[in-house]
This record gives sequence, C-alpha cells and structure tokens, in this order.
Amino acid sequence: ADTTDVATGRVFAPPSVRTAAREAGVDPASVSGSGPGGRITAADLRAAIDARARSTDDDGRTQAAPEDAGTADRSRSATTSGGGDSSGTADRDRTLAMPATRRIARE
Amino acid sequence: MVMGDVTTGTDVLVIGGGPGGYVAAIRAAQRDLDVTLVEKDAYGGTCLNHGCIPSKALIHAADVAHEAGTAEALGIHADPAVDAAALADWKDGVVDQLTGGVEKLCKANGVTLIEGTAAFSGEHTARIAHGGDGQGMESVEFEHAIVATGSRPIEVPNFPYAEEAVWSSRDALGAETVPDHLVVVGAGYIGMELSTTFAKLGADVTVVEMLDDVLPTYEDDVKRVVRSRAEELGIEFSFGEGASDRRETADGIEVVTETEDGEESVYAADRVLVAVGREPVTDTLELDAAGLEPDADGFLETDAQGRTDLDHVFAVGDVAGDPMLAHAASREGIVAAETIAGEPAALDAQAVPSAVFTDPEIATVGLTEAEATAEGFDTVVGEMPLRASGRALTMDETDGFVRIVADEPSGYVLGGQVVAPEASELIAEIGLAIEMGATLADVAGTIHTHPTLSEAVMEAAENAMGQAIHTLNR
Amino acid sequence: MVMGDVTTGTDVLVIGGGPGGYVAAIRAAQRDLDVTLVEKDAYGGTCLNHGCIPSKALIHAADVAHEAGTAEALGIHADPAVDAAALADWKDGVVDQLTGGVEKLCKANGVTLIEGTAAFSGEHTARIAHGGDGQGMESVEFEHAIVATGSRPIEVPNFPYAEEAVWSSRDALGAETVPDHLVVVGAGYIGMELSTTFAKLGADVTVVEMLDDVLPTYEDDVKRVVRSRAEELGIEFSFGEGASDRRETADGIEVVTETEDGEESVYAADRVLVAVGREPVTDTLELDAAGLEPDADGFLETDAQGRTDLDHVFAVGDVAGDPMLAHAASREGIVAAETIAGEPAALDAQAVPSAVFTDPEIATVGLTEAEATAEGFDTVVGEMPLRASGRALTMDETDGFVRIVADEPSGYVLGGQVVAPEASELIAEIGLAIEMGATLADVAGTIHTHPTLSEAVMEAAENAMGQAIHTLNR
Ligand SMILES: Cc1cc2nc3c(=O)[nH]c(=O)nc-3n(C[C@H](O)[C@H](O)[C@H](O)COP(=O)(O)OP(=O)(O)OC[C@H]3O[C@@H](n4cnc5c(N)ncnc54)[C@H](O)[C@@H]3O)c2cc1C
Ligand SMILES: Cc1cc2nc3c(=O)[nH]c(=O)nc-3n(C[C@H](O)[C@H](O)[C@H](O)COP(=O)(O)OP(=O)(O)OC[C@H]3O[C@@H](n4cnc5c(N)ncnc54)[C@H](O)[C@@H]3O)c2cc1C
Repeated sequence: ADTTDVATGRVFAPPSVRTAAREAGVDPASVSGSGPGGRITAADLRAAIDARARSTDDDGRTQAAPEDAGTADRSRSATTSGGGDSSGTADRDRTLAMPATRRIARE
Repeated sequence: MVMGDVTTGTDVLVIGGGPGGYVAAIRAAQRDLDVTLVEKDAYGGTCLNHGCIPSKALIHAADVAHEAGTAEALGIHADPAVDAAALADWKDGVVDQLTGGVEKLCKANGVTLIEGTAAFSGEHTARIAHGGDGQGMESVEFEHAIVATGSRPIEVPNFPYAEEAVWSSRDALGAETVPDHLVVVGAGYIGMELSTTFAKLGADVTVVEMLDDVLPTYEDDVKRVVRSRAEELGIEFSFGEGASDRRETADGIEVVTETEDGEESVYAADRVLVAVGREPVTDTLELDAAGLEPDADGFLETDAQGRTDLDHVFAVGDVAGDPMLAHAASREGIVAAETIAGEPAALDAQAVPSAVFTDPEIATVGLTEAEATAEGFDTVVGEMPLRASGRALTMDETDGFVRIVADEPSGYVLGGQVVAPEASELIAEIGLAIEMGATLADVAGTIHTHPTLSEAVMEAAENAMGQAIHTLNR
Repeated sequence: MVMGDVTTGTDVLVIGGGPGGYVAAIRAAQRDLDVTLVEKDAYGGTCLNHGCIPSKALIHAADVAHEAGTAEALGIHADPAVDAAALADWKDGVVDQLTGGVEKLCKANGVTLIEGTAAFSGEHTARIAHGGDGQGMESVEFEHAIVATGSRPIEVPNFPYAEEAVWSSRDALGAETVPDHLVVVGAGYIGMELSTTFAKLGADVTVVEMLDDVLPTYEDDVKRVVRSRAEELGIEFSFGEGASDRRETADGIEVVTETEDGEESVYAADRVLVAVGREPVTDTLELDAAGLEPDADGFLETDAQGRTDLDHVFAVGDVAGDPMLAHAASREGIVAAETIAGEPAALDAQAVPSAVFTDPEIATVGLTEAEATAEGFDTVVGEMPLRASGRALTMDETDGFVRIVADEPSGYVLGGQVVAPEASELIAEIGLAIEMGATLADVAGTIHTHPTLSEAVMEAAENAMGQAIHTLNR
C-alpha cells in the first residue's frame, strides 16, 4: 500500500504506533502503511524497523524492537463467547482487524 | 386459493417491521433491490412500541422527577407530582413520532409496505392476511425472504397476561396509573429497569427472583452497585423464590412464591409484572410450508450471514436467538440485506455492547476478565472508581466504575464493564477500541475532555498500565 | 539571601498545582524522579477551585432544578426552590473533596509539596516565599523545572474585580445568592456557561458581546442551536456592544455599553460578570532571573515536548498558550514529565477535544469541514439530527446534531462536531476514531447500543457514506 492516499500527506497511525516510532527514531511518514488508505499499523512499523536494522546501520542507533511495536502480532484465534447463541456468531475468529479491514479481506 | 387473491413478486420479502426487519428492508432497498415489508401490528416492532423506546421514555421521566425530589443536598427543594396519564400520553407521542418516522423512511427508500400477517406457502411464496378475517389475502412470490418476527414475553403458569392484574412488560409500559404495590417476577434487565422506574414513580416494589441475585449475566461487583442503589430506592428483593400461584383478593392480588425446598411466601400487590424472559415468534409463519424448522427453543438457526437452512431465507433479530437486542437485530438485518445484494457482509463484529438502563446504568462490551482469561489471554485489568471522577462528583453520582480488560503484553483492549450514569454512552468508545484493535496505550494516549465521565475510560486504561494519575495503581 | 534560607535540591521543580502542574508532578514521580511541587494558593488550580469543577457542579444543579420545573409535557409538576447558600456549600464540598484528593495523590506518588510562591533566582534555582512576608523563604535547586502557573481573568477598564458588583468568573462561582439581574460581558464559553446557569437558577440575564454572535470559534449551525436555547431560557443578547463604563446606583449598578459607532446603551443590574478571556500568569515568576522571556501576550513559547527556550525548563497549561483547557494542560504535563524522564514523548495528538457545557452541550474534536478542506482534504461530511434519534426523543431533547468530517475516498475520520445532551461524552469516541486513523466504515461497522445518543455517531458515519438508515441521505 502507499504510505498514504491522503492528499495532505498527514500520517494516519494510532498513538501507540506514533510513540513506538519516536522511540525507534523512525519518521512515521517514511513507513509504508498496510491499513486501509495507508494507515500505519504496529506491524508496519515493526517491519520498517526490521528492514532498517537489516540494512547497514547508518548512525549506530539501531535498537532492539521497541516494546510497543514488538507485540503487534494480530493473528490469534480465540473465539468470542456466545453462550446460547443460535445466530451463527459463536465461532467467529477473533482476528483483531478493524471493521473496514475485515470487510476488504472478505471482498 | 382464497377469492380475490393477487400474486405479486418481490426480490426481498421481509416479514416483521421491528429493528431487525425495517433496517434490513431499508438497506436492501438502498442496494436497489425490490423490497416488500410485511408488518401485522405496528412499524418499529417490540422495540419502538413496547420495548426500548417506551421504557427509556418512562425511565427518563422517572429520573427527572426522582432526581429533583432527592436533591436537598444540592440545595434543591422540590416535591414533584407525576401525572401518570399525562406521562403515558407523552410517551405515546414519542413512540408515534418514531414509528411514523420508520414508515416514512421505508417509503422514502422505496420499500413497499404491506399491513398484514405473513405466512409461508412454499419455498418462494408467502400469503399475507390483511386485518379482516380471510378477506384481502394476497400472495407474494419472493427471491429472498428475511424473517424478522421477533419475540414475545414468556408466560408463567398461573399468571396469564390476559388477567388485568398480571402485567407483561408491554402492559407495564402501557399503564396509565402507578400501582401502589407492584410485585415484579424476575430480576433480569427488563425486571430491573421497570422496578427502578416504578419505584421512582412512587410504587412500593418487591422483586421476586428464582436465582440468588439480580442480573444473572453480570459480574458480582457490577450487580452490587445496582442492587444496593435499588435497595436505597426502597425496592425489596426476595431471592431464591419462584412465582408459583396467584390469588385474587378484594383489593388486588396475592402472589404466592415457592423456594426450591417448597417454602411458600405471599406478597400482596395491585399488580404483578412478570418479566422472566422472551420467546421467539414463529408460530404464525407456517415455517414447514417453506421447509424450515425452528430449533428446540423455537429459534431459527442461522450462519454468519444470517441464512437459515435455506440459502435464500434469512432470519434476523430476536427470532434468530441471542443476543436478543435491538442493535444486534439491526446489524443482522444489514448483513442479511447486504448479503442478498451480493456484498461480502458478515456478522463478524468482535463485540456487541449491551446496556441496562437501571440506576446507575450498566453497559458492557466484549470480554470480562474471567472470559478473557478463559479464552487464553494474559488478562490485565484497569479500573477507575467514579468516586475519583471530578465529573461524577459534580453530578452527585459517585457509585460505580469503569473497567477495561486487555491482553498483556500486547495491550489490545478486549472488553469493558461500565457502571455509571451514561454508561450506555460511555461504552461506545470501548466498543470502537475493541473493533479497531486499539491498545491500552492508544486509549490512554487519546486526549479526553475534562471534566467528563469518559476520562474514566482513559484513566482505567492508564490504571491497567500501572500509571493512572487519579487512582492509586496496583 | 534572606535569613533562615534553606536550600534543597530536586530533580524536577513544578511551579503551580493546577491540572498542568499536579499531573506533571505525579507522572514525573511515577518515573522515579524526585519531584517538588510548589503551589501558592490551592491544589487543583483554577480548574478545580474556580473553573471546570465548580462551574460543572452549579450547571448540574441548575439543570436538575430547571428540568424538573419545565417537564409538564412529561406529566411532571414541580416548582423547585433553590437554596443558593446550600448549593454553594455542596459545590464547595465537591471542590474540597477533589482538591484533597489531589493532595493525597501527590503524596502517595511521593511528590514533595510546598505551599508558597515560587520565583526563579537563577537558571537552576528558585526561591519560595511562604505565606508570611519574606519569612520562611527557601531556595530550591532544580535539574528541571516545569512552569504551570496558569492564567487569570482579564480585567476590563472601569470594571475592576475588586468592586463587589463586578464579578470575575471566580466571584460568580463563589456567589452565595442568585442576583435578580445579571449582566454578562462576553459570550465566549465561560460567559455562555454561566449565563445559562444563572438563568436557570432564576436570574434575568443579559449578555453583552462585542462580536455579532455567541461562541466565536464555532460554526454557525452549532451556535444557532445554543443561542436559540439560551433565548428560550430568557437570556437577552446585545451583540456588537462593548462594556465601556459602570455607574453605581441606589440598588445596584448600570453597565454602559458602546457600539463601534459610539452608540451607548445602559443596562441596570445587581451584578455584572466580566468574562472576556484569560491572560497568562508569569508576573510572579521573575522569569528574567532564569533567562526566560514571555512572548508579547505574556505566554511562554514551547516546543513539542513543552520545552521553553531553556532546554531544562518546561511550560505547560494555560501559561503556555492555546488551547487553554484543563485536559490539554494535563497532557502537556505528562509529556513534559516523560520527556524529563528520558522517554520519547511528544505533543503529537491529532486532536484535542473541547466542550462547552451549555444547554445543549457542544463538543468538537479535530477538523471542521471548512478546516479539512482548507488543509487539502477531499472532505465528506455526514450528519444525524437529534430529532431522528430515538434516545433524544425519550429525553425530550431533540435540538442538535452529530456531524462527522472525513476524507474521501480514504474515509479517514478527521473531525466531529456534536451539539447534544452529553456531547462532552459523545465526543470521546470520535476523538479515539481520529487518533486511531479509523475510517467511516470502521465507525459505521462498530455496533452501537440501542437506544443511545452514540448511535448518532454511527449514523452520521453512515450518512457520510450515503447509507444512513434513520436519516435521508443526500
Ligand atoms: C421492555 C423491553 C425493553 C427493552 N429494552 C431494550 C433496550 O433498551 N435495548 C435493546 O437493544 N433491546 C431492548 N429490548 C429488546 C428489543 O426490543 C428486541 O431485541 C428487538 O425488538 C428485536 O427486534 P426484532 O426486529 O427482532 O423483533 P421485534 O421488535 O419483536 O419485531 C417483530 C415484528 O414482527 C411482527 N410480526 C411477527 N410475526 C409476524 C407475521 N407473521 N407477519 C407480519 N408481521 C409479524 C411483529 O408484529 C413485530 O412488529 C427490550 C425489550 C423489552 C420487552
Ligand atoms: C469558569 C471556568 C470554567 C472552566 N471550565 C473548563 C472546562 O470545563 N474544561 C476545561 O478543560 N477547562 C476549563 N476551564 C479552563 C481551565 O480551568 C484551565 O485551562 C486550567 O485550569 C489550566 O490549568 P493550569 O494547570 O495551566 O493552570 P491553573 O489551573 O490556573 O493552575 C495554576 C496554579 O498555579 C498557581 N501559581 C501561579 N503562580 C504561582 C507561583 N509563582 N508559585 C506557586 N504557585 C503559583 C496558582 O495558584 C494555580 O493554582 C475553565 C476555566 C474557568 C475560569
């Protein structure tokens, strides 16, 4: 995905991702966002940090994966509790993708 | 075939005009499908006519009167008198405005409205009986059908709703007077909302409940706040007792209850409100004509798109089972409509919020701490008691708390439990947090307006991170 | 050096104990820094003692009385009497509880509290004067300082607050009686909140405002709702007039106003409340001793971490300029504290919400439609009028709307404007949406509880997508 599809170049990233970016010394605007419209997720940031660590370290400021960005794995498959649920919703995967993302994934 | 039968065709036949049905009809029409909505009774269904809306109108009015009458600490002296008949009129006006609105919205979106009772007559046909008996039958051929026939209150043996002294929730909401003594059978959310309302309007209320506490599906500390407030309002609770019999007396009735051990008690009352649950409405539908069969409890089972066993017949709302809530019904209606329109819709919401409009309100969404742990999360919990909230203090309402449940160390917000004034509004933010995959740091990192109750959501997140400002961290 | 001077050392000296200072102090202490907080007057600052909290307490009480007194349509008849002195007592109790809480929280987190007035005596030293004159001076050597000295009401020529009949917002909030006639100079948020409050408590209120409408920073349709409701409360507005002079009369004062063209008007009153804005407090600080200089308006300029021109001296809250709001002050305090602790904090919030507690409330966050377009976004807007909200109808409060501003086609939520009961709470969800980079589809795809006002947020998002259920789409 593009860094951003938004005309103004404003970077869309949640507060925790912005903090983690600062901690890692990464400019969020340089991260390629995978969310709808280029929104930057924690995983995107982690990928950017990993990529930077793999490329030769330019200023010696490579850091361990920052605490917030290092935990971004969104693939869990616990189920919602739907006791007595007959509407077919009991076995849904908890994918932890946002509503719009889930819809795009289905399309 | 009945005389004068006319057959029309439609892309989507929606049976039932409640929040499941009318929302499905409108969305399907917005997707350029030809939609016919059949309603036998009143647009808006249970919710607008005999449920959510009239109950919240009465609750609001009872709150206004009660709050003013108990604000001496604030220097406010009032002795409000409630004219129950005028209150009923106002409430009816609210209902009329909304149901009229639903009708207009359906028409404006191009939905064809038919008044009558629909029953299947084949896999792709239904017959609609209009008001009169047998007269004006018509047949509809449909590509797809959405069953949204809702639910009705369960009756308890010896307490037939046909008796004047025995109230269903619908009767209670239609009352033109406030009974002196009201016995409420059932301390679920409907029983608790209406007990609170009638107590505030001046009734002596006794609640009889088979289980040993109010609101069975909620956590202990949630129940405790609401139960003690109810007790402060003068509501008396008799737990561990089921209503077994009813006796007519000169000036009302007596409600006989029985414990598990067969011990009897008797409560005198003017009215008894039975609120022990709701059952699906499928009996008018002749489901077998379409080749459908409800489950043992009478519900229609559905998949993630709301499809029944027949690919072209959907069921949404209360008739399709838990959670029997208006907003769940509406979402199911939207998903069914979009699926029929060929869109990739699914009932994949992480969390369906639910609210109880007691005093204070309760609202929850997603997982409790215990549920999260049972699902295998490394659960972390943060809380903000309302007594530490500036806004709550300025409202003289400090009972309750905001709790947020998250996974550690990812920080993902998994659930929230709120007991507070406006809990039903506060839960929206936590719901969005869950759907967005927001972390505690995201919620804590979002600036919240001062002074508001929503700051408590932020503060609960900070508390879960061990760095709350306004509460001591564990 | 003054006799008896003691010098102590501290990692972080915080000057001023308002929502900027005390929050900074607690967060710094949570990061294991040695923190000293100096407050000359009362913990909690303007906000807890003479601002947010007492105003919201009075607004709440006025609402309770007013609502009960005007609920005849609901069948509620009450004629509430307000004992203004008892109300003041209750309000003072709320303030005491909160300020006492702040003191306790500071101590529990290990903050050293000093009562006195701090002034710089060097780049790394300050002198603190305790209550008495010159006596009990002490010196503090600090690694870092956080200036959080707040603001005070601006005085208008000929209207000195020292006069009994001339009220600052602080005097108004401290009043033990309700004036019969109140003239309010200034229709900003403080003027509008207090006009509404005193009108509801029974005063005849006239608002004099230099500009041609209320609440200059808000959009026309937002102002309109609040202004007409104020007019319904009997508040009279005189726009285009500035207060120029004051005359004492036998039974009160006269406020003389002047238009741009020099036309005079005269308003008789018991009290005049001057609410024309607030100015930073730096005069007691001897900034030059540290080598600091405020800007032309007296504010301390700061960077994204809250640093002044000196790397080790930070300024937070009202003294650091707009937005002069308590929650902005607190966030700035947190960022300054975390920066001092070596963390990568920054004032990078996309949006700082703000609320006006008028009737109905106003709350906004992020960009308006015009602002978004000016910033280069392809703006799309969705709205839900409250008259289409079931919850609003059940509250008998249908003036207002929820508006959501987004970018097209990305759908990113950029802002929201809410005019509604509980607007201050509803805005939290839109704030989170903006911070998370949520899209309209995310907000619309999140199930919202029925019946709530927060459904209007979802519905506004759907409206922006051209598929609202409960409003007609453009
Ligand atoms: C007192 C009370 C308070 C409540 N409060 C809340 C609340 O605050 N929040 C909340 O979310 N939920 C609340 N509920 C629950 C809510 O009312 C239901 O979940 C909701 O109404 C379900 O919507 P539905 O469309 O499935 O069915 P319903 O609203 O029951 O509508 C079904 C409609 O179908 C019609 N119908 C049935 N059979 C036929 C037929 N054969 N042909 C034609 N028409 C037919 C009926 O006349 C009815 O109008 C409350 C319920 C009660 C009783
Ligand atoms: C009537 C009114 C209503 C308001 N309502 C709201 C609202 O609803 N929401 C909102 O967000 N904002 C509201 N505000 C604004 C809010 O009060 C301020 O934005 C907030 O108080 C700023 O916090 P602060 O910490 O910067 O300064 P302050 O709260 O002003 O605190 C500064 C403190 O520093 C102390 N101090 C000053 N100089 C020295 C010194 N030299 N040595 C020691 N101590 C010193 C002062 O005594 C004071 O206690 C309201 C303001 C008013 C007047």
